[in-house]
Amino acid sequence: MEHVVLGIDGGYPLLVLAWLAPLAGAIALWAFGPRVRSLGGPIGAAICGVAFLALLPLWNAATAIGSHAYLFSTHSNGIGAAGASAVASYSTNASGANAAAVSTLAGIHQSLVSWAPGFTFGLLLDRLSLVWALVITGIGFLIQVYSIGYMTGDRAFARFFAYLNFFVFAMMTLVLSDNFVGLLVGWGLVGLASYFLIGFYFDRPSAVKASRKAFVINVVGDIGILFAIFLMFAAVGSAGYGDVFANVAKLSPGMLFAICGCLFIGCAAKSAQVPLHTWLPDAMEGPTPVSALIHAATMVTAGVYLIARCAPLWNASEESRMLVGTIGGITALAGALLGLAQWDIKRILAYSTMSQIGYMIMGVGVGAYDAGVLHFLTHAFFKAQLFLTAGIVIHALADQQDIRLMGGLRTRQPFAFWSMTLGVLAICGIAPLSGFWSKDAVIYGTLERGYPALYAIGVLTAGITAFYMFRLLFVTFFGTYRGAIDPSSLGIRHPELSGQAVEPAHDHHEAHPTSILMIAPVAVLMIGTIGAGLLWIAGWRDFFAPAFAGAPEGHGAVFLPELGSTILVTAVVLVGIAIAYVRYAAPAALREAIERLRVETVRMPAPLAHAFYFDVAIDALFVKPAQALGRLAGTVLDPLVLDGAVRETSIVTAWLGHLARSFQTGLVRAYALTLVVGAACFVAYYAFGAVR
Amino acid sequence: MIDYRSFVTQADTLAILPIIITVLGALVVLFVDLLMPKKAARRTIALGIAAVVLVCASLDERTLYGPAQSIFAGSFVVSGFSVAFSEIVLVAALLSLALSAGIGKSDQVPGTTALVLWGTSGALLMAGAANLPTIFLGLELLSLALYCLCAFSDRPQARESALKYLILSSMASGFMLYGMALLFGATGSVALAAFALAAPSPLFVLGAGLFLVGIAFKLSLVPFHSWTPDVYEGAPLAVTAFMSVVTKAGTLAVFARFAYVSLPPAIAERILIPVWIVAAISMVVGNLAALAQTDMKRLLAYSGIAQVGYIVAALAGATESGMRYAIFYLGAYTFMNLGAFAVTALVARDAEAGARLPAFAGLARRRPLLAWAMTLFLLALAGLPPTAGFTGKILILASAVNAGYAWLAGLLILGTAISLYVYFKIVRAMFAQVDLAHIREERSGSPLPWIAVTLCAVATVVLGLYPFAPSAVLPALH
Amino acid sequence: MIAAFCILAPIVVGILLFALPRTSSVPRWVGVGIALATLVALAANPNASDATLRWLQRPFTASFHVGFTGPGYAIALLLALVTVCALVALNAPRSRDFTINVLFLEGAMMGVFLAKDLLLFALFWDLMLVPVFLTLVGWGAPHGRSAWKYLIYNFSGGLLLLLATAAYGAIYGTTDVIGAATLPIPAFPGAAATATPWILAGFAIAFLVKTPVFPLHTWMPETYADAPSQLAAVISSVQSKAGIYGFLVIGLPLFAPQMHGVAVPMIVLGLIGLVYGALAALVERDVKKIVAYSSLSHLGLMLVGIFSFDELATRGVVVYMVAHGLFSAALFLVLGYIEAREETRDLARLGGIAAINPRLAGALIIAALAALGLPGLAGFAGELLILTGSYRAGLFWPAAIALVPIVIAAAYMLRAFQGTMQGPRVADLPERRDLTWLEGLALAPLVAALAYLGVNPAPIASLALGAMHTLGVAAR
Amino acid sequence: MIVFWPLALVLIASAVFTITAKKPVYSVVGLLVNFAALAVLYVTLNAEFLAFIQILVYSGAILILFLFVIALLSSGTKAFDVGPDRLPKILIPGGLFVFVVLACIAAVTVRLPFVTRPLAAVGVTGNENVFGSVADFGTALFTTNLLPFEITAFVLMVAVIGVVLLAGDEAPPFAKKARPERESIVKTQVLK
Amino acid sequence: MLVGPEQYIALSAVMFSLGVAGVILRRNPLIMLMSIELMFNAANLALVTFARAWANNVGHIFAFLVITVAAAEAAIGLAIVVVVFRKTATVDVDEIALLKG
Repeated sequence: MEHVVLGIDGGYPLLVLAWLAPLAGAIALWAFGPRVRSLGGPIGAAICGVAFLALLPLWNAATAIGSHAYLFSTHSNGIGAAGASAVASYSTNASGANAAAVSTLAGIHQSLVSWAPGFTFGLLLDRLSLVWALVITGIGFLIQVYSIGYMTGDRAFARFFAYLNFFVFAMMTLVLSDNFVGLLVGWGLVGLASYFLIGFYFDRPSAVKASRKAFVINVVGDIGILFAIFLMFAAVGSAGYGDVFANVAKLSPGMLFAICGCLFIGCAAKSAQVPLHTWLPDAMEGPTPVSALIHAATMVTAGVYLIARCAPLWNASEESRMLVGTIGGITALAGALLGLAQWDIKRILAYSTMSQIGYMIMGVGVGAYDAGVLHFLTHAFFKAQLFLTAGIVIHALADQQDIRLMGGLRTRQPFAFWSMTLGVLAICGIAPLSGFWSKDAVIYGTLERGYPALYAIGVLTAGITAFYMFRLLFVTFFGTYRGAIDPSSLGIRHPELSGQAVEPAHDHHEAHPTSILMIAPVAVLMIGTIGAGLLWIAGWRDFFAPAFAGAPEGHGAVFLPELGSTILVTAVVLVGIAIAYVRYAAPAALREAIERLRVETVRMPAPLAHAFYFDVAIDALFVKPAQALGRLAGTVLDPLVLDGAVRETSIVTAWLGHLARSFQTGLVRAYALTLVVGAACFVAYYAFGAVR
Repeated sequence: MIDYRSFVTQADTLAILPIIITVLGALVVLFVDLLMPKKAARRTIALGIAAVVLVCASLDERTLYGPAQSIFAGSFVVSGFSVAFSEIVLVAALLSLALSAGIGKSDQVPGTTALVLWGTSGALLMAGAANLPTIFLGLELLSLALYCLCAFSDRPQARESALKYLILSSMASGFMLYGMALLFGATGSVALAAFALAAPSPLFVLGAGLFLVGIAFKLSLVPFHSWTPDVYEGAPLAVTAFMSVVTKAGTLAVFARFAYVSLPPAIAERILIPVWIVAAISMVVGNLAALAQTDMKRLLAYSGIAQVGYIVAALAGATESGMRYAIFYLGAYTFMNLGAFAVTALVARDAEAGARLPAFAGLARRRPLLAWAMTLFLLALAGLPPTAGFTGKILILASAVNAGYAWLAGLLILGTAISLYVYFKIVRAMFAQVDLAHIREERSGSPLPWIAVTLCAVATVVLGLYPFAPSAVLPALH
Repeated sequence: MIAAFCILAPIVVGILLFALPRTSSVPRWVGVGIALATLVALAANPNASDATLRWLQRPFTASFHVGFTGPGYAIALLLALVTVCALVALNAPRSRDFTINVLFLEGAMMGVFLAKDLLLFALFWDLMLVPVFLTLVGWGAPHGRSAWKYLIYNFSGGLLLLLATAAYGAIYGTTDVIGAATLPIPAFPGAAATATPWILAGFAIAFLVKTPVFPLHTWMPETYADAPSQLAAVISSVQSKAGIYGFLVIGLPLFAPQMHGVAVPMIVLGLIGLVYGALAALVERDVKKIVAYSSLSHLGLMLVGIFSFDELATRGVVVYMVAHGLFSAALFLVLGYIEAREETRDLARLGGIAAINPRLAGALIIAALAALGLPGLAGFAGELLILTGSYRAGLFWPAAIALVPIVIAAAYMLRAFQGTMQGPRVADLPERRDLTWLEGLALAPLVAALAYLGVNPAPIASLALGAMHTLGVAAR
Repeated sequence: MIVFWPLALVLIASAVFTITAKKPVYSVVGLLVNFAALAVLYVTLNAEFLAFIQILVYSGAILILFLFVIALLSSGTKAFDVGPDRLPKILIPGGLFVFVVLACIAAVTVRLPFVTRPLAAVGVTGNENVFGSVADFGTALFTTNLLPFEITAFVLMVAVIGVVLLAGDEAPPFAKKARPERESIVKTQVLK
Repeated sequence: MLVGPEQYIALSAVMFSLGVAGVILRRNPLIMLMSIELMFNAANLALVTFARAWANNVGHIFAFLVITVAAAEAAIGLAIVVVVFRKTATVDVDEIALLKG
């Protein structure tokens, strides 16, 4: 069997180091956390930094464009043969027509292990994974530095960094894998890291519940990918990227759609796409740095990575692009709408994350991979910055997360205010901040590729985004501080519904001064927030052109030029900002802020307040029936029916035993009688039956 | 003029030498007792002599192993087959005597020991009997000895069991005798070997049927089993142990010879089918009735009913190999059954009366070796490894399947399944967590049962696992 | 000879241990030593030659023939490892007697997995039930019914196995067939044609009960819950594999046509068990029963894998057998530690232990994650190979349905973990010491093996391959 | 052969009387008549020695033994039929049914072809060395049937020892007395 | 009417059946023993008849042996009845049922 490997096979110890160092850090910190105590944070951050640095020397090798793919003939029993690249037969002209698609995806490849024929594992670092790997380790490093300040004093300080390191390892596994199984391994492990971190404050029932929910929904996504692997393996006999992509032409359109659909189930769960998004807002139970790293910058964008990675599949399947683009658009809109209704600062950011990922998915879904990936990059910067800033605010306000109980923080926390303002502007897409470039590219990409409906959604969502992000900004930082007033006067009846913990967490429940360790990473992120978008005009598309070769191009005939589109979007965004200003920041609005917030709280439209009833529906459709069936099995079928049958059998047997004993009356004459009856039967048989 | 010497040659005498040893040994026991002073350890001496006698008989029996020889004008046949049964009988007698160190009060022991020896000789006669009078006399010799032995206890149950055994067994003897008369009438001969040559006639079939009724009674096959539980429970433990094996061994020998040698091939299968059926019923009913028993002797009686069903099932189809497996299983049964009796004797407060289930409670913690030995015997009875019971059952199953009696094999499995509860009830009692404070420890003074337990345990395992083929050891028929 | 050593050494040593005082802790360490010796002996001699001793010549030939079949070797390794782990941190009362039982169990189960003769297999099969029964009786809940249930179900199966073995021997003339290169020619071809399906039925029922498979499983939750955890670890991890192993090395090679004939009902049963176990685990309150029901689910998957007759799936089955053995042993051991500390297994009574016993929580979560098929641990590798193979073999719906319980598994495993370890502390739960070093030592090899096999299951998977060549399982 | 029918009548009548008599003594009398008639039948079948033995052993020894035991048990307490008949009544019709079946089968069987063959010729009863004579009997007994004959010795020995051990051992419950020399019993009996 | 072996056998069968009935119907162990004697005698009659039919005196020998055994059995049986009576002061077999179940 021929085995196609993407990338130039070889030994890359730095790559392995970058991959495994966080794992080693995680294990060490987990095992020896109680010993190292406060050193845990610096150690964790340092390891992450090492991983980041280890990647840099690989830049040239990973981005070198090879005009070739490597084909290995492996023994069909395949044990370890793929690793032994020396025996490979080499070909520059692989598999005919698909060679072009494959050959452009060059990078570096490190072989690892083989399970069975078709299941061989290795690391692949090409442009796509390089971008992700750098973001993961880089932002991971920054956020760990931030966390040293944020988590100071927490009892499980070292364990927190163990989890973060583990997450980085898992995410690296996900993006560096050269096959779908390895990807799935990473996919599951990041889910696990996410589970640990969401449930970090595990004595809080809401955190426990949220972590379980996140994990289970992510497993739903996992089995989507699993099924896609079945399909691919049955079709091409391998789960390696190279093998699958080289054989795209052999797959029927229906099969392609099925594969893409199943893969997308995974994306939807991981990247919080409708209808599998419900875990993301709940995931804000985790510490804020976690939300920044995992639930904003990196993990949730794994779906984007997967689709970008599988560009050859999507390129070949029009229906899949339609499906993914549509879901992405719906998610973008739904996230934005739900963002309108939130009061918890982190939940607002969570819904905005969902919305922005919707954009990315829409982008990569319709084939605008470069735009989608750029939006991932810029979003990683500005959303991480937003979260970290929110963290600073929360930290300073003794873990208060309800923006109704904030207000007027502009003067009290100037750094936070400016940082937040910058982030909000970026996410709204105000030129020339990073969000402007990427979002614009995505929105226009849909139009370019012939999806006007998605375009419309994109534009509308941009406006809504501007509104609710500025609402967040205005309510939090403008006006007067409301932290001291009675929550009920703001209409807050059930604090837990607002996202605020009933029993706020732990031992660091007091106002903290903002440490330099928390400010510095935010400052670094600001650079990206401001400047990352410029990559779009600095050769971004060319950089990725080899990776996304064969992507559907624009139809040409577009009724709106790019500049016109930009102006339109900017106008809509400005309208959104204006409405927000009028409602929340205009002097008149500020005067009656408390009353306004109360009314808004009480009169919140029910569908929004209940997040479009997704939770209710999932509960009623899946959870409740499963529990009912389980109860049926565990309390009725097992003890009564199945076991009952056995019990009846034993009862009948015992009864038969008593019956047999009842003939044993102790009366010798009765015994004689049974003897004679037996003899009579014998005699009757022998007299009449035995001989005819 | 008849030369009477030609009817009692040296060969004849040598061939029945084990029986002569046994019979005369009983007389020696009695006479030595006469010569003893009053205070002497009469119990020990009697048992010692009996043991020597039985061992001598057993050793002598081994010399007879070889091709079949017919002696006493065809009354008796000595062959490997008869030797196998005889050895089982002798071993069983030896072990039984060891169980409770003599039967009855100490001044009765010489007499009862003599009776045991005579009963043994009756079974030895049955093992080699080749004509109807010899069968009948051997059977009666055994039975008469057992009637008496059953009554040697002050417990009213023992007396009752003797009376019941007497009445029912005599009645069964009557049936058997009448069957013998009809067989004689149908063939004009009393020699088993001559029957097969006769033309099949209804009279023969009916005679065979009545004969088999007697056989089934002695084997205690359902529905001819009803005497078994009562007699086993009532009789002194050693007697129960003795009769549980010796009666079965002797009767099986007779049955096997009858089934294999004397039936005209044309009708053999039809004549024997009822026996297989009652064997099948025995396997099931015996185990069913044992389910709720708490008295060990009674439980083992029911278990014996089922076990003998298994043994008879081995003979189904009257294949030559089946015969060997039946002998093998009988040998295995001897050890596992007597082992269980021996443990019961050791556990019991009154070794003669036997023990009930509560006496076994917590045995694993009080006397672990005894408990494990008992577990071994019970596993063997249940047909589980690593015991002879397991191997024996496999052989029987294979033989039944081979002979085309798969339904018997199936019922055997059914019966065994039921029996698991019976045997594991005891295992459970021994190993369960109990409050040991409530249990009064009873230790019997005599080391003899311990010897029996050890011998039986070793034999049970070795017979099951020793890598020999029963076919290589057990002889051909006749 | 290595195989014979692994079977006999634990049994002989077990018998010798009776000589030691009842309350001493020496027997336990002797037990650990001998189990370790078997482990080393196995690991050091993967290619040891068979040992044979003639047993029966008639009615069929049978031998004391022991040696390694591929899957058997894998499970024997697992067994030795799990036995070591179970004994290292033994906390049952009367440890000498318990150790003896566990050693008997190890020896008997070694016999099951190393026997290369059907009759010997049947012998050990029945034998391995006895120590379990004794332990359930002696260490389970007083007056509990679990021992009876275990006995009735498993011995009924064992007896059918016995009958089937005898019938096989009677018809084919030999039972020395496990792992044999060539199959015996039936002595009675006519009888063979009629009887062979029935013989398979006998074997299959025994295997199904032992595994167990719906609807023959109801003995299992109670047995596992009632058994002392060390025993539950051994039987859930190793004994439950006997049925699957039987299908693999007896069913597939000896009864290939008949196995194909019953594939559909078997797959359906496996799937029902798969879903049923998962659903039942979702609402169960007894943590040990949750694991028990999860076993039902996982074993159903193995059944599906076997009856897909696919090479990849067969590899997956072997990997998953080992993986399941590792994580269920780890789970039961940890749950045992919890039960020993808190004296309850009820989820409603437990909670928040992680706050004071973080190491215990860590141990439980690793085991639970392996059980729920976390990618990167061995369970996932097995599941993936089985399902991929099954799907490739054309079992579309089974593969699709089998995915659902993976989600449910995540839910119930986390429910069990969080219910015991997380959430607010239960007020009246006593504070106990955290995982001790010994307990950690008991778990460490299991976890390490899970992680290693999760990354690289090829060594185990290739054992299935070796078996398949000798067993003549054509890759479709 | 005309004597057969009256004898058969006597035989059956006496047997019925034996099993139905109220008192055991009457049964003994019935049995006596039965045995006597049987002895005569033996003579009609050329078994003169057996007829003699029949009278001697059965009538002379066994029945006397019965009478002794009846006498022993009837002294002082009521021994026979003291309680209610515990055998369920429905079983008695069953028993009768069985009996009828047995009788019928016996009747049917003996009508089958075998017995219609003519009897083998034998000599006249009473002569020496002819079928049924003492000499004929003795020759057969001491030659071809020597082994069974020898066994009877032990059968009787068992009976003697057994009865002695059983009966001589203890006093009846209503006349309990300690007997000082229990060990002498075996001695005396064996010496007899 | 000619008298052949058939009539003798029929007579013996009837006697045998009467013996069986006696065992079942009577509660007095002595009469039960007597009934058993009837059965033995019936068998003896059959033996003697067949001996005559075949002109083979082994039937006589057999009958003789049976008589011997019957004597021994009667002796032992009566002894057992006596010892039972000593223990329980009754010999009504319906009253002697300690052992059952």
